[in-house]
Parts: sequence; C-alpha cells; structure tokens
Amino acid sequence: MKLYDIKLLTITCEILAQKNIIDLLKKHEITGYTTYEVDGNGARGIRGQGFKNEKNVKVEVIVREEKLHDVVEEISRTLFANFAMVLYVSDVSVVRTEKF
Amino acid sequence: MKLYDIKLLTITCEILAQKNIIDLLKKHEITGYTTYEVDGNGARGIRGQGFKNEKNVKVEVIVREEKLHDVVEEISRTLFANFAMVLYVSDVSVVRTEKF
Amino acid sequence: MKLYDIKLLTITCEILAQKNIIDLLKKHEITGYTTYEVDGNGARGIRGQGFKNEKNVKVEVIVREEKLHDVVEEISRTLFANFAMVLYVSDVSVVRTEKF
Amino acid sequence: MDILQLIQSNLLTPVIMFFLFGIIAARIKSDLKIPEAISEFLPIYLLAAIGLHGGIEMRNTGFENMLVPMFAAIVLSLLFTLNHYQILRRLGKFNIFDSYALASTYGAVGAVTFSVGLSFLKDQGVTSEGYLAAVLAVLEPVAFIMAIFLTNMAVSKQIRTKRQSFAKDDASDIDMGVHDTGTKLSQVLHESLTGKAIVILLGSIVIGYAIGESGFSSIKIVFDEMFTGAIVIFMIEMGIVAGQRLDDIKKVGLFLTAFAVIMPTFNGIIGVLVATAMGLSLGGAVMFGLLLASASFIAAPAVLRHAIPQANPSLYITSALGITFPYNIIVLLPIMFTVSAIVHNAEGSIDLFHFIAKDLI
Amino acid sequence: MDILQLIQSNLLTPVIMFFLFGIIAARIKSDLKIPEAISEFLPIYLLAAIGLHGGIEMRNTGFENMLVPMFAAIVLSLLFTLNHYQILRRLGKFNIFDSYALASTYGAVGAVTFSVGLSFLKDQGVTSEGYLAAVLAVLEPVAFIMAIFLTNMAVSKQIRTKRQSFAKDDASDIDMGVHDTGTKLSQVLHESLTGKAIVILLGSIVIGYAIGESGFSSIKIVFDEMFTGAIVIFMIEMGIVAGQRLDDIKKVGLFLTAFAVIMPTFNGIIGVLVATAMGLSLGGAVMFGLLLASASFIAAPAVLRHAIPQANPSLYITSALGITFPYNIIVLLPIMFTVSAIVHNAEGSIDLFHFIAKDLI
Amino acid sequence: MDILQLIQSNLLTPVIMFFLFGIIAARIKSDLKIPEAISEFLPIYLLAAIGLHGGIEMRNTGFENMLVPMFAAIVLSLLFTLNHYQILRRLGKFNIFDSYALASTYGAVGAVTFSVGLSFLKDQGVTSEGYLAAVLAVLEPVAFIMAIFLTNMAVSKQIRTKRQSFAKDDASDIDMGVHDTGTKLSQVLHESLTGKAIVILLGSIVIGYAIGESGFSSIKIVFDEMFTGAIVIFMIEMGIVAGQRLDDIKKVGLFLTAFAVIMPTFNGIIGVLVATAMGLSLGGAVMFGLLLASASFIAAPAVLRHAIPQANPSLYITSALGITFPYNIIVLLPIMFTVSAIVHNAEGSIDLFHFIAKDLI
Ligand SMILES: Nc1ncnc2c1ncn2[C@@H]1O[C@H](COP(=O)(O)O)[C@@H](O)[C@H]1O
Ligand SMILES: Nc1ncnc2c1ncn2[C@@H]1O[C@H](COP(=O)(O)O)[C@@H](O)[C@H]1O
Ligand SMILES: Nc1ncnc2c1ncn2[C@@H]1O[C@H](COP(=O)(O)O)[C@@H](O)[C@H]1O
Ligand code: NA
Ligand code: NA
Ligand code: NA
Repeated sequence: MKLYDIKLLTITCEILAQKNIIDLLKKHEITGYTTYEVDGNGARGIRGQGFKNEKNVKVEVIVREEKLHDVVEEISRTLFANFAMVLYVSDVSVVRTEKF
Repeated sequence: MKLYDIKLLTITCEILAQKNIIDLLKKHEITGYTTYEVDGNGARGIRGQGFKNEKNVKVEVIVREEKLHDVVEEISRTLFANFAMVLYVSDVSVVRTEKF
Repeated sequence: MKLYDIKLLTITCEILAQKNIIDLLKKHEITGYTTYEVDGNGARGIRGQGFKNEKNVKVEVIVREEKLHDVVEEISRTLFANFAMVLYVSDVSVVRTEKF
Repeated sequence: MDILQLIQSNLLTPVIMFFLFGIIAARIKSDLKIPEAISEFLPIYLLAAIGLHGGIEMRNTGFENMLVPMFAAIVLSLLFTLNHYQILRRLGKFNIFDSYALASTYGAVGAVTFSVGLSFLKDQGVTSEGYLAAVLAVLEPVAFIMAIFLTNMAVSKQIRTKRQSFAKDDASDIDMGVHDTGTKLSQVLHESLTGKAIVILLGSIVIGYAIGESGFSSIKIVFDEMFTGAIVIFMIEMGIVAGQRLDDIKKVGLFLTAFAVIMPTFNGIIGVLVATAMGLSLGGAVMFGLLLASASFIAAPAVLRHAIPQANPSLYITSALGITFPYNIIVLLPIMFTVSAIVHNAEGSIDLFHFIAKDLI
Repeated sequence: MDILQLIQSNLLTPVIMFFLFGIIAARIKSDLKIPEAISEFLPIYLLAAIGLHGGIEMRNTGFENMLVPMFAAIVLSLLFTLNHYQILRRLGKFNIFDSYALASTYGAVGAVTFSVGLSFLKDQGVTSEGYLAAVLAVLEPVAFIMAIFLTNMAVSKQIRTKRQSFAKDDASDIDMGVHDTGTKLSQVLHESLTGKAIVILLGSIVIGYAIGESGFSSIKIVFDEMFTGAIVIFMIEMGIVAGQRLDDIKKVGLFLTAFAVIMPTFNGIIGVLVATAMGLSLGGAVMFGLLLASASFIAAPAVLRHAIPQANPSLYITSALGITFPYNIIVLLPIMFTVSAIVHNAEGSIDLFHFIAKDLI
Repeated sequence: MDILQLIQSNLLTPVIMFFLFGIIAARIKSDLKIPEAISEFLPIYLLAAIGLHGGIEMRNTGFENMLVPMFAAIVLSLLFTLNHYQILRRLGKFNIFDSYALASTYGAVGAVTFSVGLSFLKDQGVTSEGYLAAVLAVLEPVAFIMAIFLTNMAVSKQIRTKRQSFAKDDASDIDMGVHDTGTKLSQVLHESLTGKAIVILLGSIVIGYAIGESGFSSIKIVFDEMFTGAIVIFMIEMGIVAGQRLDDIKKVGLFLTAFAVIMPTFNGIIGVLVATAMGLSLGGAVMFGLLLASASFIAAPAVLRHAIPQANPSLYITSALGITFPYNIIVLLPIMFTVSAIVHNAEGSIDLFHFIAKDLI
C-alpha cells in the first residue's frame, strides 16, 4: 500500500471563529475538513466552561503543501489578532492523494 | 526518557462504519484504540448535522509499522468504496513501546 | 510564512487523571493545553460506556523540546502505574513560536 | 372537502406547526437546533411511553385479539416490501442495492410517525387498540430481515456468476463490492433485533403489562401527560433535519418523489381497509394503516448501512424523512382517518375483506 | 422600605435562591454543572414557552395595541444604545470597538432576564401584556444592527483617513484590524435575524396565535406548568457561569461596574414610566422596563464576535452576566415594580408622559 | 413469607422493572443508552428534589430532633468503615489500598439508592423524616475522609519503614507508588466536600427550608410530581451500566461478592434497629438503615481515584453497582421494611436500644 506525503493543518480556536476559518478555507477552494469541540487553556484564559459560545473548536485540514502556505498566511494575518487561536502543521501520509 | 518511534493511524469516517473499523482492527489483533465523534465535510457532503447516525467518528490507533500496512490495505479495499472515510498515518514516538 | 519546529505531546488517559496531568503541567509552568473527551480501549479494558467518570480524555500540549523531556519523565514515573494512560509525542510546526 | 377541513385542522395542531416551523428554521439557515442529547433521548422516551400505554391496555383487554392483526401486519409488510422492490427495480431502474434498501425502508415502520398518529387521534378524540404498540415492535425488524436476506441471496448469486465468468485473480475486485456478505447476515439480524427502538418498546410493553394502571399512576405525569409536549419538541428537530434535506430532494429524482407519496397512500389505505375488515376500531384502523404507510428514517440507516452498505443512504433517508414523513403526518393521516370513518360507518365489512383479499392476490 | 421588603421576598423565591446557590457553587470551586445539552436546550424551551403564551394572549386581545409600545421600544432602544456609546466612549474612555460592543449589549435585550421577570410577576400575582413577547423578539436584533452599522461606518472612515495619511504598503497592516468590514454587514445582519432566539420566539408567537387556548391544552403541562421549574434549573447554571466570572470583574474596572448598575436602573425606570404613559398595565410596565434594562449575554457574544471582533468579549459578557443580570433580577425588578405600582396608582399619566418626553429630548 | 410478598410487589414497580430491563438490554448487547447529558443531569435533579423536600419538611418539624440521628449516623458510618477494613484486609486478604477503598465505598452512602428508597416508601404509603436528607448530605464525605486519612497514615508509615531499610537511591521507586501523599489530603478533602452531590443536596435543603411549602408550589410539578418518572428513566441507565459490569463480577471474586451482600444486610438492619431505638418512624428507620446499607458508586470513584489511586477501581465500582445496588433496592429494602414494621409494632424500644448498644461495643 503506497502512502503519499501531505500536510495536516490543525487550528484550535474559539468556537465563534469557526465560521471565519471555514469561510477562509472555502475561499481557498478547500472543502474537506473535520471539526470537533474541545476545551482549553492559553493566553486568553481557560475556555470551555460556561456557555457553548465560550468553547473551543479544532479544525483539521488535510491539504497539499502548495495551498498550505497561503491558508496559514491568511489565517495569521486576519484572525490571530482578534481570536483565541493556535495553529500547527504536521506531516502525514495518505492513500488517496487525489482526494485532497 | 527514551522515546521509541511508532506509527499513528487515524481514520475519520461516518459513525456507522466505526463497527466495521473496530472489527477489522480486532481481526488484525489490535485492541488498543481511541475514538471520538467529530463533524466534517468531504466528498460525501457535510456530515454531523441532524441525526447522530450522520455524524463522523475519528478512530486513532497507535500501531507498529509491521501491522500498519495490512490494516491500511484492508481498510482501503473493503471500506473506501462504500463509506465516507479519510485515513492518514503519522510518525509519533512513545515511552512504552511494549504496549503496542 | 515561516514555520518553526516544536513538539506536540498527546496524553490519552482516564478522565479522573486529567486533574493530575493539568497540575503536573502547571508545575512545569505549562499553561497552554487543549482537552477533549474520548472513548477508547486498551490494557485496562473498554472505556467510555457507563458513567462519565469512566470516559477517557485527551490532553494535547504544544511544548518546546526543552521542557518535553521532564514532563514526559514525570508523567511516566508518577501516573503510568495507577491510571489507564497512553502518551505520544509528534513533531509539528507553528507560526508563533513565542506563544509556547 | 371533509378531508381538506381535517387536513387544515391538523395543520393547526402544535405538533404539525412546530414541524413546519423546524423546516422553515432550517431553510432560512437559522442556527436553531435541539441539542443532540435531547433529540437522542426523545425517541427513547416516546417509545417507552407508547409501550407502557400499550402494555397497560393489553392487560385490560387481553391479547387474544392481537394475533390476527399481528399476523396480517407481518404478511402485508412482507408483501409490500416485495412489491416496492419490483416497482423500484423494474419501473424505477434503481440498482439492486438501492432497490432493496428503499423497499425495506418503506416496508419498515416509523416510530416517530406512530407517535404523531397517536397524538392526531387524541386530537380527534378517538382511541386505538393498545396492542398496536406490540405490532409496531414486531414489525420493526420484519422488512429489514427480509430485505437483508434477499440482498444476500442476490449478492451471493452475483458472486457465483462472476466467479464463473472471470479468472480467479479478479476475485478481490468482486470482494470490494460484496465482501463477506455471507457471514454478515446473522450479525445484522442481531443488530436489528437488539436495536434500541425494539428493545425499549418491547420492554415497556412488558412492564406496562406487569405494572398495570395502578403501578403506572406514579409515573403517569412523565409518561402520559407530558407525551404531546415531548413530541412537539422532537418535531422541531425533525423539521430542522427534514428542512436540511430538502435540497437533496432534487437528487432523489422525480420517480422516487412520486413513489414516496403514492406508495404510502396505497399501503396506508389498504391497511385501513384490512384493519377494518379484521374488526379494529376507527382509530385502530388508522394506526394500522399508518404502520404500513410509514417509512423508517432512524432505524433504517443504522441497519441498512451495515446490511447493504452499497446502497446510497441519502436516497432512502431523504425520501423517507424529507417527503414521506411530512406527507404522512400532514396529508395522509387525515385521508386515512376519513377512509376509516367511512368504512366504519358502512356495513358489511366482511364483503370489504373479500374485496381486498382479491385485490392483493 | 417597601422596596426592601419586596427585594427580600424576591430573594426567597426558588428562582433567585438557586441562582445565588449556583454562584456559591462556582465560588467554592464545586464541580457542579448542568450538562451542556440541558443548558443549551433550556433557553430554547423558555423562549418557546414565552412565545406560545404571548401568541395565545395576542389572539385573545388583538394586536392593534401592540404597535405603539413596539415603536416606542425600538426608539428607546436606539436612543439608549447611542447614549451608552457616548457615555462609554467619552466618560469611560473605552476604544471605539469596546464602546460599540458594550453599547449594543446594553441596548439589546436578555431573554433569560425576561423569563425571570415573568416568574417574578407570577409570584406577585400580576399579569402582563402578551404582546411584550413580540416586542422582545423585535428588540433582539435592533441594538445589534445599529451598533454594527455604526461600527462599520466608523471603521470605514478610519480606513479612509489612514489610507490618506500613510503609504500604500501599510494597507495590509490596517487590514489586520479592520479587514473586509464592508462586506460583513449583510452577513452579520442575516446571522442576527436568524439567530435561534429570535427564530424560536417569533415562531412560537405565530404558533401560539394560530393554535389558541384550545390547541395549547395538550401541551400546557410542558410549556406552561413546568415553566418555573425549568427556569430554576437554568438559574443554577446561570449562577455557576456568573460565579465563574466574578474574578473577571476586577478586570472590568470601576467605571464599567458602575455603568452596569446605573444604566439599567435609568433605562428600566424610564421604560416603566413610558410604558405607564402608553397605558400598559402595572405588570406590563415592569416587563417593558425590564426589556430596556436588560443586557444580552447569550445572543450578544454570538453576534458581536463576528460583527466587532476587535472588541474584548470578556468586557461585555462579564458586565452583562456578572453584574447587570444579578442586579436586574434581584434588585431592579422590585424597584421597577414599586415604581410601576406608584405611577399606576397615581393619576394624570398624560402629564407624566409629557414630563418624560421632555426629559428624553 | 411476608417479606417474599413485599419483594414480589417491589419487583413489579416501574422503578425496579426498568432497572431489570436495563440490565437485560445490556446483556443482549443492545445499543440502548440514555444520552450522557441526561444521565449526568438526573442525579443532580434527584438530589435537588430530595433536598428541597427535606428542607421543607425540616421547616415544618424543626431540626432539633435531627442532631441525635445525625450523630449516630456519623458514628455508625465510621465504625462500619473500620469494620469493613478489618474484614477485607484480614479475612479477604485485600491489599491495604483496595481494603481502604472498598471499606469507604461501603461506609459511604448512595444517593441513587436513597432516591429509590423514597419511592419505595411512597409505594408503601409511608413517610420518613425530612431531615434524613441532611443526614445523607453529611454522611457523604464522612467515610471518605476517614479512609483517606487512614490510607495516608498507613502509606506514610510504609514510606518511613522503607526509607529505613533501603538505600536512598531507591526513594524514587517508592515514590512511584505513593508519591506526595502528604500534601494530597487537603486537596482530596476539598474535592469531596465540594463534590456536586453534597453541594446540590445541601444547597437544596437550605433553599427548601428558606422557601417553605408556599415558595415550593410553583416548582412542585417539576421537583415533586415528576420525581418517580425521573427515577425510572435514570434506572434504565443504572440497569444498563450495572448490566455491562456483570461480566466483571467474576474478577471481583467470591469473597467480595459475599461481602457485597452480607455487609449491607448487617449494616442496614443495625441501622433500622438503632433508628427505631432513637424514635424514628417506620419509614424513617428504613431510610436510616438504607443510608448505612448503601454503597457509593458515583461519588466514590471520583474521590477515590485521587485519594487512593493505587486501589483498583473496578473492584469497588463493580461490587457497589453490580451487586450491592440491585440487592439493596430489590431485596434489602423489603427486608428492612419488614424488620422496621416488626420493631415498630413491638414495645420497649428503649430495651432494644440497650441491646444494640451492647452489640456494637
Ligand atoms: N501550548 C498549547 N498546547 C495546546 N493547545 C494550546 C496551547 N496554547 C493554547 N492552546 C489552545 O488554543 C486555544 C487558544 O489559545 P490562546 O489564543 O493562547 O488563548 C486554547 O484555549 C487552547 O485550547
Ligand atoms: N481534506 C480533509 N481534511 C480533513 N478531514 C477531511 C478531509 N476530507 C474529508 N475529511 C473528513 O472525512 C470525512 C469523510 O470524507 P469524504 O469521504 O470525503 O466525505 C469528512 O466528513 C471529513 O470529516
Ligand atoms: N494502541 C492504542 N492506540 C490508540 N489509543 C490507545 C491505544 N492503546 C490505548 N489507547 C488509549 O489509551 C487509553 C488507556 O489505555 P490503557 O492504559 O492501555 O488501558 C485507552 O482507553 C485508549 O483510549
Ligand atoms: Na411501512
Ligand atoms: Na436593554
Ligand atoms: Na453505607
């Protein structure tokens, strides 16, 4: 089973920024992603107690290296300042590279 | 603290395929795994609204490279065609390699 | 967009050990982390059915390599014996290395 | 015209209005949503309430009378499933997997539809036979079991045919579509028999039978008086989910859309007539018809995704939930009620029975 | 002194006591918590109950009388929002983003506060006009829409000013703070109009109006009799969340703390007087005042995080939930009730109206 | 024989039947499950209802009478915990950690068991003293605190002993098993005193006391009339969880299985007799006995995993939930009721008290 290298972009952010992220991905023609609610702690304090609006969400995107740069750049530029957010990139490998 | 290299196999799929995945892992004598429900978007459309049956699940398996190949191969062969599913492999390192 | 290498430490453990982990992180002056509830199977049997106390939790920590060693060592020494727990480390890269 | 009035007054009940409201909320892309835990719990609650009520009724009235209707329901359900298959495969040109999946979705029963039917009857001030809850429970797996069995037979035949015409090294390709279908049947059977809907329904019937009216009194407020309010809340979510599916109706196609309206009407009216012939009350005949008219959209995917994974789930969920369910609870219930009222006022139901029997064979 | 007695008897109601209990539970760092699914569901339930009740009332009493109060509420809400902005920006020295966000948080309405107000009136044996539920629904987005509009205007002006004084290569820096504000307005508008609170409230009003008293009877136990019990459960969670925020009050500062108490008092009493002048009942005037006094802490963050992401959410959530909400339900409600009782017993409310009108201009 | 009849009629209540149903559902591997949010919420609701009821009762009857039973319950609970430890360590040959963990699990109280007891009494048409809710609250942490204290003492002694006999470089090894036990005590104390069960129970008692019968009326439907229905729903989940644990009973061993049946019987009957001697009513004595008979399976793991992490949780959860809980609610409650009925009809309870006092020392 041949595996192909690709990138996994993970964004952990406040839940009210999820829409911004998804819209931004769509703008870059990325429609595949996985999301789930999480709790957390960081520079903006403990998140995930109280109202649902104060939870975090993780958005995971398997994406080719070509697109990765632009997406990371735009997220950093437009969202880092105003939202609780952490972003990281990892190397993964997949079977069906044509899916991404 | 010495860390040992091993593989992490992550499968994101529709929740009704979870049983198939777990059974398949069992067949390959893998009993350690972690699962959690997620939402997502992909080739088969948005998942996670509406009924629970229409959610996705992530299955994460720390597994030795020896077994990885067969598992990935069988999942690809038997489940890719009929289920919403994405699979990727990453390199991780662990303390207690004898656990896996 | 320049990306900087850093480590991601992931601990999957029974939910009642979460406090121990967080306290231990705090002791090592790590206040950034992400947590979420998961189900699982391992040496201590299936977890996640029944009471909430019997669920698992994942704790993810982006951390510099310098601190990683000590944290992993202390977790292994003080918690591995008594709690259902799995721990792994992966390489990731981030934009704002000063956050961690 | 009487039917139109009945439809109109049905439209103005909270159950239907909140369903329509949910559809609208979904269409305007509101973020309104009943939390998952609540919408997972409500069907369990509704089935427990239905089962308890049915069990208590059966204790009062005995269950000798139940056997004929039960048997008739099973036979009709099987005949209808076969009929659906023929129509879908021959006229609709669906592939074998989609045909069986759809056939059994419409052969199976919908517990939510049943709940709405009970509240519809309540509004009309009419009661129904308690044992119909038991018929609901028994009918749940019947259509699935047959569809699974037939699909397995068909697939095995296919494999055998292909094995004969192709070289052995192609076997793995065939496997991709039909892998280990043989061993799967018993698994799927177990799954559909231990599915939560059947289990809670049967359990509650037995408990209702055991505790009787007096044992029920301490939980009557929760399991009886709150029933309609709980349905209303569930209908908001049903409306939202149905509303989200409306876009998919285009993909479902004209044929299936027509099927999703005509078939339940046919099945339901036959059901009303047969039930009347068997001596069920006005309300009982409506509920019997509704059992046969309803399609399954919660239990079906859970069973069919494992039993017939090759079938496209969005076909059977969308048509059952997005078309048949609204049609059944808004339009068909009043129709069946009117039919049942007519035949219950008319005399000579034995003749009627003969008429239907001819029709079916 | 009458007020103090009323505050005391209000303190001893389950609604307030469970709220205080929740605060204490949070302060002693108990792990007590209402599961998320329940605390997400309860506001939906409460709004549905409020809406149904309001709709049924409106069917009984007509809604001609509603237009003047509705219009007055909108005008007052807009005036108050502008007033808040001036106070926060000029006296409080908050930046433009925080000023607009806070101004609209306090210009908007709180549905939970409204529920508590209804249960307060019930305890006092007083009713209120049913159409106030419709005023609540309409008022929900009003303050947001204005704040968003004004913020957008202000930001566009800023950009233009900066563009003129800086070189073009700096544009990206400005973008970081104020990116694509132009296109965002319609999106945020849609979001705030399709927000779950408005949608369920308006929907339930319409349904209540359509089904009337008789259609409501089957769901009365769930949507009426259980209302106060449900509020009590929700208030435990509100108390816990408010208690967790108490530490943040230090960060909120003295000015905002004073604002969070004085402003609602001012707005609320004006509201009571205006409502009385318009002929609303004793209870109706209290609810009208409460609408104007209340601040939004569930809907606000959802809208403002997108509309004015530069504003610090912990400012507006903490002050609205941690200070204003407890103050409103514990202290201000009795005050407004007393004021309303006094002016309803006094004569010459037309004169009063003139007096207020002078005051406002 | 009277007891057998009582057990049989108890078996036919919805509470017990739905529990058994849950066990069966788990055994046949049904996917039936009460969503987590609901099963997390129900104990909070049940404790709030118990507390409110208890508080209101105490307001009616005063709480002078409460002090002696409270004191007796604490003393008995401590004595029983020590007794359990001796039996488990000496006869059962469990290690020190498991012995203390099990001893305090059975010394502690079960809030769910208490709820079932109340509904059992209701079925028998018998009331109990309201202040027993307060005894429940106070008893919650007592056994834990002692067990934690004793474990810490034992562990410190162990460390000292080991330190003396081994070289210093081995210290880290010892740490692995018993690390920083010293500092942990206060933490665990805080945790068990701010645990959600105690907090909601005490809070509700205070609130019930403050609001009284009249303040309660608006929430009576939710916190009183729905009580049994809510227990029934919770019992489905309890049955499922207990059913899933049945396989583990093998691992628990014969000794612990016997302990899990005999010990509660002994503790419970002593409790009934002592309570009778102290003048509690027939029903009050049953509830007092039940407090002492019950084992904790929700609060215990939360406290013990931190306090005595070396203990094997599946031992104490399985025996408490899988064996003792079903035994207590199905068999022991009728036994204690019969005993209480006998001693309440007999005369000379003072003599009885002397008899028991002798027995205990
Ligand atoms: N060092 C870290 N490791 C893992 N997750 C983090 C870390 N720092 C922050 N996070 C997550 O990112 C969210 C936003 O972070 P922040 O913007 O720093 O408040 C937090 O609530 C956490 O969920
Ligand atoms: N590019 C992607 N990155 C992350 N997750 C994905 C991606 N594509 C698909 N997924 C996840 O995999 C599920 C199934 O994908 P699909 O089979 O393409 O519908 C989706 O619902 C997502 O949760
Ligand atoms: N091989 C594995 N891959 C992924 N997760 C695992 C694996 N083994 C154990 N886990 C997770 O770690 C938890 C504790 O493991 P254990 O201590 O082995 O019972 C399990 O409940 C799983 O959630
Ligand atoms: Na059917
Ligand atoms: Na306001
Ligand atoms: Na005990």
